[in-house]
Amino acid sequence: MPKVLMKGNEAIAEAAINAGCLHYFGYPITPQTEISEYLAKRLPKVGGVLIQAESEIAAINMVLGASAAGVRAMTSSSSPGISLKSEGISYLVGCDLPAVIVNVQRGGPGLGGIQPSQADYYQATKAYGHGDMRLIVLAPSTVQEMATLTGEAFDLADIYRTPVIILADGAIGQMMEPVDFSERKPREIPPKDWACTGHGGTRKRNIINSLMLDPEALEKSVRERFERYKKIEETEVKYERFMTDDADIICVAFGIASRICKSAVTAAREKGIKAGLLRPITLWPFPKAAIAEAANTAKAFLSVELSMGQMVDDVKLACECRRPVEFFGRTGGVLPSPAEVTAKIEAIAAQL
Amino acid sequence: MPKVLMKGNEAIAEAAINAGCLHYFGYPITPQTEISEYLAKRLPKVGGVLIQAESEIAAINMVLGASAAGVRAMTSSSSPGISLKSEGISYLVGCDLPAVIVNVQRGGPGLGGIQPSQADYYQATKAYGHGDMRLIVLAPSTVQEMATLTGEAFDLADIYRTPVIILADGAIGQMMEPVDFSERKPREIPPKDWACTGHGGTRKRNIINSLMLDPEALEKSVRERFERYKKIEETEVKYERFMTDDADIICVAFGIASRICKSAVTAAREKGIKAGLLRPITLWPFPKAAIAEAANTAKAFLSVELSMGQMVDDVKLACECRRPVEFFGRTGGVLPSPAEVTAKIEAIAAQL
Amino acid sequence: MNKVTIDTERCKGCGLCANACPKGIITLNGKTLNSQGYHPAEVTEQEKCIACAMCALMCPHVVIRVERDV
Amino acid sequence: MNKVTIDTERCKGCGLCANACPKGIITLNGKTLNSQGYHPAEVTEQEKCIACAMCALMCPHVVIRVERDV
Amino acid sequence: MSVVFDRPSALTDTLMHYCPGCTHGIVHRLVAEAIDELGILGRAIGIAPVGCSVFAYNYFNCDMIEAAHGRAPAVATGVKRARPDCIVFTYQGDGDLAAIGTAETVHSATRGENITIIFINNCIYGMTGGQMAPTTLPGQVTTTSPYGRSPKIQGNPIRMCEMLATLDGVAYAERVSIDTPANVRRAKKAILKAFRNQIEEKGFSIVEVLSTCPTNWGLSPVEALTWLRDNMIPYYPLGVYKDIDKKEGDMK
Amino acid sequence: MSVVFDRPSALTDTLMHYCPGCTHGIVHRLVAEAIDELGILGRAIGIAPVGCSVFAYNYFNCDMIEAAHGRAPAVATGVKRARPDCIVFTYQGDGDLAAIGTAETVHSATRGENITIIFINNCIYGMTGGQMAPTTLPGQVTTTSPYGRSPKIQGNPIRMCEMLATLDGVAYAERVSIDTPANVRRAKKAILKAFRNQIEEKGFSIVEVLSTCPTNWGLSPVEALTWLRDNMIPYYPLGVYKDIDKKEGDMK
Amino acid sequence: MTYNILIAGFGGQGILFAGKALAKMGMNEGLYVTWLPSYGPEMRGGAANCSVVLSDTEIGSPLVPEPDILISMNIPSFDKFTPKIKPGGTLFADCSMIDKKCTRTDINAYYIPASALASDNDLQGLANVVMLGYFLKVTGIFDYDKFLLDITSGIPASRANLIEGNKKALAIGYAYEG
Amino acid sequence: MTYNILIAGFGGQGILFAGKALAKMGMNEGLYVTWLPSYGPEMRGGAANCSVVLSDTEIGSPLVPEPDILISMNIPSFDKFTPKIKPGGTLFADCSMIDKKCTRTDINAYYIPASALASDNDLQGLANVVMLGYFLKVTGIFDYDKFLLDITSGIPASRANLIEGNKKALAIGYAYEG
Ligand SMILES: Cc1ncc(C[n+]2csc(CCOP(=O)(O)OP(=O)(O)O)c2C)c(N)n1
Ligand SMILES: Cc1ncc(C[n+]2csc(CCOP(=O)(O)OP(=O)(O)O)c2C)c(N)n1
Ligand code: SF4
Ligand code: SF4
Ligand code: SF4
Ligand code: SF4
Ligand code: SF4
Ligand code: SF4
Ligand SMILES: [Mg+2]
Ligand SMILES: [Mg+2]
Repeated sequence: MPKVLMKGNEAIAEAAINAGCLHYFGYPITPQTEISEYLAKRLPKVGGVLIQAESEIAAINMVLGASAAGVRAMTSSSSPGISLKSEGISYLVGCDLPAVIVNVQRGGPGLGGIQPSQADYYQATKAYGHGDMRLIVLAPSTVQEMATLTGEAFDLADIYRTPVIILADGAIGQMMEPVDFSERKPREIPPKDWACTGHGGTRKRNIINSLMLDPEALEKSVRERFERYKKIEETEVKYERFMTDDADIICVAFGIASRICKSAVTAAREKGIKAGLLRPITLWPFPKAAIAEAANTAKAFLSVELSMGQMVDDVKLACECRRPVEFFGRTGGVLPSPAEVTAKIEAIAAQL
Repeated sequence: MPKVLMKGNEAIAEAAINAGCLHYFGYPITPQTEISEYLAKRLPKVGGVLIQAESEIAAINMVLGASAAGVRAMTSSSSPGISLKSEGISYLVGCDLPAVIVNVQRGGPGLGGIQPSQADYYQATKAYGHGDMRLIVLAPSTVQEMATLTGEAFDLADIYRTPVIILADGAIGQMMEPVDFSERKPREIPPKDWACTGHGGTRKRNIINSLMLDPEALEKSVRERFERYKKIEETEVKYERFMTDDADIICVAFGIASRICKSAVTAAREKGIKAGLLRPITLWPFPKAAIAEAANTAKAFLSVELSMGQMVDDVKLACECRRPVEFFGRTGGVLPSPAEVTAKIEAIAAQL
Repeated sequence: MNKVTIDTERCKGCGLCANACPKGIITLNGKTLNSQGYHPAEVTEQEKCIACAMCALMCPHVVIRVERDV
Repeated sequence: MNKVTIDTERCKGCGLCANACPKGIITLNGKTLNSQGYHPAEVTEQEKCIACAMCALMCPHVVIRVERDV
Repeated sequence: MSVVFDRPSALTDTLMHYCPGCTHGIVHRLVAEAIDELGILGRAIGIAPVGCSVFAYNYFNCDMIEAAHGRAPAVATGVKRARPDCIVFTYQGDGDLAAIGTAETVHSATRGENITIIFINNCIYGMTGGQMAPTTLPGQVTTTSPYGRSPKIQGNPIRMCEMLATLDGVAYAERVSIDTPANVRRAKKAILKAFRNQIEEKGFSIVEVLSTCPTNWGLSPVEALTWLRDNMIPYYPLGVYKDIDKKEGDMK
Repeated sequence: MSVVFDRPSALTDTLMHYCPGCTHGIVHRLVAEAIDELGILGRAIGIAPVGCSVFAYNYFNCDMIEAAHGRAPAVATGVKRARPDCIVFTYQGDGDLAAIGTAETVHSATRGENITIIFINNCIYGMTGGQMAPTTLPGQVTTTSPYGRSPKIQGNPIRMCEMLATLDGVAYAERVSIDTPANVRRAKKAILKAFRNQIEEKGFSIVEVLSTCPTNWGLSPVEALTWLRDNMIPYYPLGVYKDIDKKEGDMK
Repeated sequence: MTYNILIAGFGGQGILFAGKALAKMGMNEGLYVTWLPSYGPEMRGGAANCSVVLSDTEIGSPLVPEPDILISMNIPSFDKFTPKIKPGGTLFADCSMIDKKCTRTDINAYYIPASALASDNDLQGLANVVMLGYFLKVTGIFDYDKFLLDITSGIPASRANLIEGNKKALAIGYAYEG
Repeated sequence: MTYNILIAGFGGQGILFAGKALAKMGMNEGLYVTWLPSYGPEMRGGAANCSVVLSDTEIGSPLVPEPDILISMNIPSFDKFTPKIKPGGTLFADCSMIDKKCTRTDINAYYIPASALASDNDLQGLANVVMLGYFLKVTGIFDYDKFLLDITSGIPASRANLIEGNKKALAIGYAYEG
């Protein structure tokens, strides 16, 4: 298949169709509206359906309905719109329902701005809703990954019966790069015998529910879910290393920030500083082991984020504070230049 | 003033009135509905107004309106209802508006249960909304504190122009204990010259807004807010120590869990184990320095939570992983018994 | 004879059946308590029953069965 | 003479004024570009103006002032 | 002996948790009877609300989904769009449908989603212990309108059927009551029609059922029926508010 | 010389960001004129929506609050309950008021909040670049209804004035247009009345203004006015849908 | 000194009120007290119980899963909670509602037909107060007169008959010889 | 080899299209490419710009704050971005829109009256393609014929006049002698 030049948002949309997702429910918001605009054109041609919901809340609950009915379903939004989905996301978790939820982040808090941001990291990785819960969080850094990880997201969602977040940002959503859709490698999906499809008198009725008034029963269901999380943490961690083997200073960055860091690391190397980059692709499960291992050789870490510093906590926890973990970030939609990051690397190097 | 026997929820309601809050907007949900029921009776008698909103979302936005208009305003809910307020909370932050938001937590995720829980810790302390933001989070552990901290919450909200969360749980909300309302010590509040009250032609018009399309401007506003956060971290940390001075094992617990821990610590002491309790009263700002200091003498920490383990991360970060930090928790609404906690303390002691 | 069967163990003693019965032949048995803690309904004069099923129509807990003698 | 003043620097050249003018005396000046990049509206024959203010009523950017000779 | 009346098979054997005399149970039975009579149990999917009928998933013998408070119509939309051949219904209270779920209700209606909505109007939040509902009557005392609902302060009750009838997507909207056996029979007819409409792909159908909450009204079950008759029906007139099968004049 | 027409003082000097020919600007001016004429600038508080008029806070010369998308009526409720003497208005688009904000709109209306709502219906989501709005006409092409809105799939447009008129709390609901100078004058009258109602504590008043979006309709500003006249007005008839000052018969 | 008390029965039997009365009295006596009800929709007409802790030192957990003292007013709560009483603890059971006896030998069990005594004396709905009277006599935790004053002080004078009823019920319980 | 290109002007001048054409061509040539538009409501009729990076190695940041090459199509963008061009970089300016010259001496500046050329040749709206033709000649980054094929290949046969227009515009720009 030849490569096509596409916006990141469009790549997500096309990849969803490739993954067999024929049900999309969303509400427009910049900078991700292209996802629904693309699907509005394409889905009717492949027998799918797009409903522009009356709100983000309606959209996530439509996803819950469609997913409960056993089909692959997706919604997408940007920061404020995803906040509105919090309750619904928590319900998806409580009901053990697969779903793919895309957040093309923009600057916050509040109405904020519409330029790229990564300041929803805390929300996505710790608490997109009330109660004990985790979500698989995938962080694409190229348009190609927007596509590949979307396919992967649907598989992970079905395999582990969990919502999966694609945590992108305005830059990756809006930019164009070449994409190859044949890169997708579908995984084996267990049958959805739990789905509400009408029992036809041939099986026990299925109930999708998150209510458990008996605390012991509720606790049990949470613990069972956390067993699944453990398995995910053991088997589904994804990350990329870039010049980390001999690195003294390892940048940790995801998404668009990781690309800026690559340029910065290269520039730092040119200045004779042994810099490297560790790029988490799964933000949850976080590549703890990889960072712990890197801490054996690296002298310091630098978390680079489009925020006031959120992932930096996870880096500290991952390396168990064995190394200094510095932070560099720009927020509100400002994309840092590679030079700024290089400067920060140099400053750290000067202190080693 | 004589003590009165009151439910925690009622104590919050009465304390709000004492603090001059005459505007309440909420939507019923167990286990906190007594707050609105109490206020529905009392507010009309003191010239206040309670609006039962059509939803939690409407309620938080009514709070935003009332606060923008310069009056003290409050809303309350429980876990799923607070998730629905995420967007609104982020807007309050983005608009730099004071507000008091009560979460009487129940088991989650999803509809979950209605018994006591602390599993919204992550949400409250890290991300009750999108974007870079923090909230002051107060964790009462007695009905008396439900009252005292409510008064304090209004003051903090006004002084720092920030929403303040009272993070309680079903047990403290539903239980009765004696309360003394004269304990409140009001602080000095800066004038609300930013409020929208109608300019009367006598001043420049005021604008309450969180939209900043220019990333540099948005970043600047976020950084200014984080300066305020720094001040809060420096000056507003509250915690309680219980037998920590010579303790080998220090439990860290808040709210209802801290009471259980007190019993457990006492029991452990009786068994000759030097146990103690450090109880964060402000969950954000987290008592980092106190824990770091305690880590100088303690041999291990034990985070006890009504969840699968959330605050435990903050304990690790606070002591910079210098000491082992263990976790014990029950979730879904199960209240652990002091004996369970004592057993865990004993197990840790056995390994020291 | 027409037959009305009330599952007294499941009855919640609300009295809607009694209220609806045109023949006035259902009463709540103030003496018995079922295991739920309710005084269940009871047909006092079965023979007067006209099998109109008004009682069953109004029973919220669906514990009444009505049969007609044919 | 009646007087219509158009703040051409603030005009966005939408033509709603021209469309509304019963006297047809407003045109968009295809030659000039204002600093916003628009061709602003212009009153061609001021003397024909009847000060009806239709132009101003329709101007979305509120850049028209109408005065009547009294 | 011929059986004149028995438990419908679309109800499970589970004893319902409703309070003594609560008419939620009657409506459950009517829905189950409609499902039985139309022979759609095998392709029915029900959506339970948050409210006293939250456990509806335990009572209906078909596949069931528990929705978040107020979101049942959105969930139903997702299900119906995914499985157009299934018969999808929601069962919702007045707080659920007419307060927090207003947007979902109005928009599933205006979209003309081909679903069936059973709407239990009992003028109160039953589940949470008797707070004011959007449908609470003027003057009615509830725990959050302890001095009686004052339209000046707490606003006016909302008449959903009247409001929804203005929307093009609505095929059928009728208000019924279950205060007498005769009204129960009429309610049954309405519920049957609301399901049949869906089978015939006519679009959005809603049946509003005036129902009692003896517990939170503080009345005996029988008194509650009388209260419903004397207070609710005058404010919420029974009748057909929209039926695309009928002309304007034919209604009510 | 007497000034026949000049910029109202309730508008700031800021150049509005609206596209050339976008009639949002006309409505802004009418609101400002009403504020001037009623002499309420000093006690007016405006609520800006999220939509193209998001920057309304830059244009009105009174205290202003920026609400979250759809929540302006809730914010207005909070303000009005806190400051009953202030004159509180919201200015909202169709996506804001009739989609995401449906519940807030309906409930502020049924509560009879004593506020004024200016509702701009332009059949599209302008701000985000032309997606389908709840009011998008059948057959209308938008970026999310690229094959034309099909009521079967995307549902039917919603007529807010008709729907809200069924609610007891609504004092006044009128639909106007700004496609001609005559209609602009009528719109002005309606807006004035909606503010005067609030001063006189009559309750909830809403003026729906049919407005253009040349940019996303892909038409010139003048063509857009014609499109509005030819397509919107037939679907959204102008007139008074509710006025508690008038009897049924007197309306429209 | 700490008393962990659990009071349990059907909703409508005044279980929560009885607990509150003890807690309020404790407060007035200068004790630390907590009162925690079971709550939830499942209790509609169903089970109701509350935990009361009275102590002269600060109270940790307000929940009483293993009571020193159990007051049981119906069979389900009797079945559920008697096994949880701490060894050496005390059971109070309404034997007009509960037609069985506790088989444990490591606790003290007291039986009083509280409901029957109440209805026999035209004190419908005051079985809980009858029980409290008996509880006072057996435990001697609080002074009878003070307690009587306390539970009746909240009742407005306009409802004098209620005051009388409570007085009578308390007295009957206190006078009961098991 | 990496080209950091910034193209800037008014909305409606085909700025984004020009950038896409370069990126697509780069992709077909096997290069790494990125294209990033400015986006937001502020661009309605206002400013528009896009960053294009063409490189034979993986591309880090797609944003081009300091371009190697700036293509400027109006005064505001000229004022805003010429100071940002990297020393040694190149400026292309539409001098029918911009009535001034760049004063920097450390860059190469090329001027073409692209808009005038377009409208003079009845190619309304194709000033961007005229500019691209000139850009091709000066930089020689891509082969002219391949590029022509590429930008016209997406156009459906039914709109043959558009193909013709593009062809003509590109040729005019390529032929322009500055
Ligand atoms: C988001 C959210 N808000 C509030 C609640 C609490 N809640 C549960 S049921 C209910 C009201 C139910 O009233 P109604 O819908 O009228 O049903 P009824 O119980 O009267 O049948 C409320 C407010 C909740 N579970 N979730
Ligand atoms: C919660 C949330 N959802 C979505 C958006 C994105 N958004 C901004 S404006 C808008 C639509 C505006 O349309 P409308 O209200 O009709 O106003 P118009 O621009 O047409 O005047 C949307 C969906 C947002 N900012 N916040
Ligand atoms: S069937 Fe009719 S007559 Fe017989 S018991 Fe029931 S209501 Fe009475
Ligand atoms: S109506 Fe049903 S539940 Fe009620 S008393 Fe009669 S049989 Fe029992
Ligand atoms: S005032 Fe009337 S006549 Fe004069 S320019 Fe304006 S529209 Fe034309
Ligand atoms: S209506 Fe106003 S903005 Fe439009 S062209 Fe005329 S003067 Fe300019
Ligand atoms: S609380 Fe009311 S609505 Fe709920 S089950 Fe009881 S009677 Fe029915
Ligand atoms: S996009 Fe449409 S509604 Fe928005 S300013 Fe432009 S023309 Fe007006
Ligand atoms: Mg109800
Ligand atoms: Mg619009």
